[in-house]
Amino acid sequence: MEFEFTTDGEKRRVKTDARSPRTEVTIDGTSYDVDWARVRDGVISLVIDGRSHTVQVARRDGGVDVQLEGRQFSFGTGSRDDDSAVAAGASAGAGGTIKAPMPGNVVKVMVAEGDEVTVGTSLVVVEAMKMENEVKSPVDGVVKKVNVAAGDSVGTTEAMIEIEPAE
Amino acid sequence: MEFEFTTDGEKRRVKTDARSPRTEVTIDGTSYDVDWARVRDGVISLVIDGRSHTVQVARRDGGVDVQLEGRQFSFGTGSRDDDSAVAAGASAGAGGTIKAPMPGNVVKVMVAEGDEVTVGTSLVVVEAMKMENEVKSPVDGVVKKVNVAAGDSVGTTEAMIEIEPAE
Amino acid sequence: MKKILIVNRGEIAVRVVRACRDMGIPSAVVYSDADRASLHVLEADEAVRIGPAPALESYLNIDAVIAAAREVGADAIHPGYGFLAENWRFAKRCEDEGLTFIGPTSDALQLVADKIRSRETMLAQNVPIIPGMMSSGKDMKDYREKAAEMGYPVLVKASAGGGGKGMQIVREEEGLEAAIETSSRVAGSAFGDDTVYIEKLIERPRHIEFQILADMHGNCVHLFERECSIQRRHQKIVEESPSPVVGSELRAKMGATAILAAKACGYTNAGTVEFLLDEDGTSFYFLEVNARIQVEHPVTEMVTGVDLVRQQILIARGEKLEFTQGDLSQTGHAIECRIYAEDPKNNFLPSSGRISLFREPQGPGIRHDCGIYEGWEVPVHYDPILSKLIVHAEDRDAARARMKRALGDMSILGIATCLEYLWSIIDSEAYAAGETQTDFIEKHMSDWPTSTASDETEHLALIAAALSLSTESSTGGAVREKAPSPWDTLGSWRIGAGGGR
Amino acid sequence: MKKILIVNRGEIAVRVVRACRDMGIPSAVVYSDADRASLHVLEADEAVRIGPAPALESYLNIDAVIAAAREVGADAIHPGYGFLAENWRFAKRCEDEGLTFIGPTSDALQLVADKIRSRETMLAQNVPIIPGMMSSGKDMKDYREKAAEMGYPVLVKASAGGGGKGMQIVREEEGLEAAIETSSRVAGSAFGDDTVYIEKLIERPRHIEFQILADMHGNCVHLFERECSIQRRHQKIVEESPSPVVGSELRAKMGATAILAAKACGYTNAGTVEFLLDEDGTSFYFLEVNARIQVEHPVTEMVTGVDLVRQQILIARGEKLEFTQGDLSQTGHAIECRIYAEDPKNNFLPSSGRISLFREPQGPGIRHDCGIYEGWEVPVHYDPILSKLIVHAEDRDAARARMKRALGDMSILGIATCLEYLWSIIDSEAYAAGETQTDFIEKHMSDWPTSTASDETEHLALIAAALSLSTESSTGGAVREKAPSPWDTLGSWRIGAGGGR
Repeated sequence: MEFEFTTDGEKRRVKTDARSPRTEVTIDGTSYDVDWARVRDGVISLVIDGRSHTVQVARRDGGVDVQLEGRQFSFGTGSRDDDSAVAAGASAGAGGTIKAPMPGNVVKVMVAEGDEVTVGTSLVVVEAMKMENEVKSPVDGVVKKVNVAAGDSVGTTEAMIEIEPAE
Repeated sequence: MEFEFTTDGEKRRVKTDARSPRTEVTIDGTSYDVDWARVRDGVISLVIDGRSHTVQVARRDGGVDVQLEGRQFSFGTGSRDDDSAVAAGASAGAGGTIKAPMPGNVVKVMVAEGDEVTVGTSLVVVEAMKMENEVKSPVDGVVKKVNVAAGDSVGTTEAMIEIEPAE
Repeated sequence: MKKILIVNRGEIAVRVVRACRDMGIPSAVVYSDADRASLHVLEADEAVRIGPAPALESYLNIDAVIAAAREVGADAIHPGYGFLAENWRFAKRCEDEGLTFIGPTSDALQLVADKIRSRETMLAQNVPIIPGMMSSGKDMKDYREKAAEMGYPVLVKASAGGGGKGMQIVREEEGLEAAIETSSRVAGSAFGDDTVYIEKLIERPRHIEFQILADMHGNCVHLFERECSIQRRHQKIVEESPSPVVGSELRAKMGATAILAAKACGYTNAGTVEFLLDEDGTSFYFLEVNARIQVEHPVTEMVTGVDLVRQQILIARGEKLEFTQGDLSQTGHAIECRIYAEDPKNNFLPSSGRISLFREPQGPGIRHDCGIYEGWEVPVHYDPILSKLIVHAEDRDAARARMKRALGDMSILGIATCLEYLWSIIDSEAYAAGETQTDFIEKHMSDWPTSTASDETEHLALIAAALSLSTESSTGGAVREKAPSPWDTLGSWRIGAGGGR
Repeated sequence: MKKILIVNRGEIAVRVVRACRDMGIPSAVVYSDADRASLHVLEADEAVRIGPAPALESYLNIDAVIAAAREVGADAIHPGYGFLAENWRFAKRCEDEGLTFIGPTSDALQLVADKIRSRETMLAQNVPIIPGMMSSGKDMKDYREKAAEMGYPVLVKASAGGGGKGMQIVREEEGLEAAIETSSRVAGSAFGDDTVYIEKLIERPRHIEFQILADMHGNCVHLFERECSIQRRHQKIVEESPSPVVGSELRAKMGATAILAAKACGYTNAGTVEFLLDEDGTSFYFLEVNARIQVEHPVTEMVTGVDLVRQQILIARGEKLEFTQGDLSQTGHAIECRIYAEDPKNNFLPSSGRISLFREPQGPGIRHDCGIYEGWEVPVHYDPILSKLIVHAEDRDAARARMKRALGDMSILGIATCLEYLWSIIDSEAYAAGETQTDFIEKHMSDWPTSTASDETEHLALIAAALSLSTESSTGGAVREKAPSPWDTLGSWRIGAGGGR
């Protein structure tokens, strides 16, 4: 079986035959002789060259989260959920569509349709977990649409504000 | 949905519509207004009349084990696994076939084919978890077959000794 | 007490439920609509829905709380920390309704909530306070004169303030006016009281606080200090007892001062007297009284063996303290780390979502006061504290090592947490050296994360990810299978594990 | 020390792994084929397969252990308890191979393993011993004379014995001969040494033991007593510290005697001096030295704040004790319950199988030294101890209450355990009154289980079972679903939870 994971924009190819409790795993050409056992859902025991590692693995949309020995990793997988992952990652960067950085409640909307904004103009204040966060414009442009009002609950996927970027 | 559970030989009929987080559950004619949530696999939260109960439930062959507030229950279900449950329960009682009371290793076989035995004759010593247990004959009769020898591993389902009961 | 209603949520509500159960006192919790499946509801004897998710309509709704107490037949209320814990109007309402408020009297609460009145009270008892104004200024000229008198830098503070809200550092006279205006405006909208005053700024101080217990018969003891200097966003994240810099002489002096301060306020029940200790470690100043059980109370419990929540209940029931100052001692060293749902790589922005995997650290000397479980959805409505990890060991070095191990053994996947960040703090040379002034984070953690994972660790993560996914797909999804019995697998283990050796 | 090899399994191996990690010392464990997925392997830094499942071919195989130490480059061995822990030949082998055995010297081990030599050694130091023979009898006449001299009832014991094996109570002369023959035969086959002797039987005694620590520089301290009187099948199941009947005067006297006994044996490292205390609580008698870390060591750790496994390692490394007798004190009260895979309703027959559900109790003052996890298959090859639940509280009543709560909050499904039985012990009036003589189980627990669950509790169990099964069938099996987000469910919680109030 072969998997492709992305981490920090780089791709890693992992090849394994998981059917036997002792298996060879190859990562981009480096091979490991792995004695492994599935402890429970999401917990994998590895013994490699006498070293014992217990690793936690949890799926998420578009990838897997992994934790071992106090370090956390987030790998992307080439699954069908990839689109949403890309979209979420782009929320801050890609111009027009402004999404909430985290799920929360809209405290204040500071722009109206037709307003001109520049990079750094405060658009919306979203409150979550007792902390207020100003969402600022990443682009210069004109506010095309305002989809939220004070008091609304928002997730991280819907567009709160749409901005027509200036040329 | 209706379930039939057996406990200490008695039957209990439980009727429920589990689709809503607030549901009526009826046990043999007694009704409860149950606000429930599934916490994780095997853990159910019940709030009934303001009282909060967290209950652990685990499937086993032929039934479910349930634990709450320090008490443990074992209910039989009318599933296809029932036969094996009945068979296991009968291991000590029903004449001819002698099974191990627990999985373990045979330390000593004290009878041979053709031996006459009476109720209480020691047949086999099985050792498990540093404890030796003498398995004794539940009937008077003649040893028909000896299927184990010292050093064998045994489970709780296979016949170690078969006895032809006396008339 | 017939029954205690716990008006809180998360780890502290769970903590109080357990204390009640340990004491054989029935208890009930309240929950908002966002918390039906939260741990405090699962652990409770009784649970009452109190309102919708927003705290103002549930955990802060005094009428609803009183109604809930009536509904379950409670005769006492434990407020935990936060929410209504230090609200003197709520305490007064309980008193009027004949409910025992497990905490100080509403009079004491009202006094300690007012920073200026507190300072006056302390001054009258010769408790050292930070040099500064004893009332708000008459006008801007008055502020300017007072500031010049005590010398810059100064601190503009809100009289009703807390959590750093409305606090402004002013290093030169020209910034004073703007700071006072901002501070006053923020305080007005946050606390409904725009009174501000000026104090001398103590630079690079340590935050040292003394736990006290006072019964209703005039007995008061202190349970030694906690050092809680390490803070981000004006919130503590690492606490310990003893402090690495407080010696026995200073400890005795500060402890006696804490008792004096508590008595001066007519304080009863459990409370904390906060001090600033200057950079030299010689002069200390009264800061405020925290009139509640503190988030960091477990470190005191670990070193003294005293159960503070139990003592709160005993005191509220009218009992006399069972011990005197001489009976108390500190054994070993305890450290607490607060585990928040927040992203240290992104300005500590809080994080919500489903906890997809959760593993707690185990072993001797480890205590985990926890408000979460695997599969739980962290709601967006409340404070992002998830749990508190506390270790106890023979000395500070052993406690540090144990905390590092415990943090490394803890897993929370699915949301961002500060676990790795905390590990780096405890691992740092500055922490090892006890250089835990309040500027710790800006001074020692500004370049975090310094190191990235080794290739080897990343490869292990990739191996586990691949094996985990391949198991899933071979069984058609994350189905929990029956584990094979040892009889089934003896052969394959033998092949698997024995080959190379 | 460069690296410690831990030659054990289960909870104690996990305990030692963590101690090593806390101290920054690399460690490795050994495992048999039955233990590849056992917790001690999962928690270890390194793991070496040592042989097939039977202990004689793995954990008791000295050659294999030495080879494993060489393979991983260990220079020290921690034996835990049981298996090779008190085997002087193994300790000697380590000494010969230049490996540090973390425990006493092989000479001390050999001495304390021999009951008759131990008694002689104690007698020479005026340590009180149970009246009885100082050597095996010349012939049956000799035994008969000695027994008549000390007066019946008497106890026939194997010199090399342990765990009650070969022990026989004789109440009248006519049973003596048969008892000596049986005892001698059992001892011969169990220990390879058929030497037996006779002691006076102390009726209804308490089992009081003192923890000691002795370094290699002549320093020795005791860490107070543990009472471990409650036993079934000659094995302890409930232990506590302090003892409910030992006062400070007796404690000081017994503690000093324990130190005397340890020094007389040339004992170093951690050990336990066992005494019998008579029914009156006035006279005590030396019983034996347990030359290992004990199963029940955590109760001492909880009340003293000393980490005994850490101290074992420090002592083995040649360090001096960091504290003197005067530095040590007992704070609060600790109780330990041993959780065995066994069926109290069926003569404590051990139980094996898969743990289908596992929930650990949580909260302040609770420690769980655990060797299992959910989904793990309990193997049939080893001792059925699963874990140890330890509580610490301000006093004995608070500790009892906390232990009851902790036992009630713990769930192990899929195998039989003694959890409910332990709950009944702790809940009993006899236990509350401290009537914990060694006949506790036969005297107070013979009619267990006394009560059956109420109809209401059974109904709750049935409701949960039905709801659990109906969820399963609606999703086509026990699939772990993504929990709905609060946004998805706000509406339904509102409807669900708010209706009736």
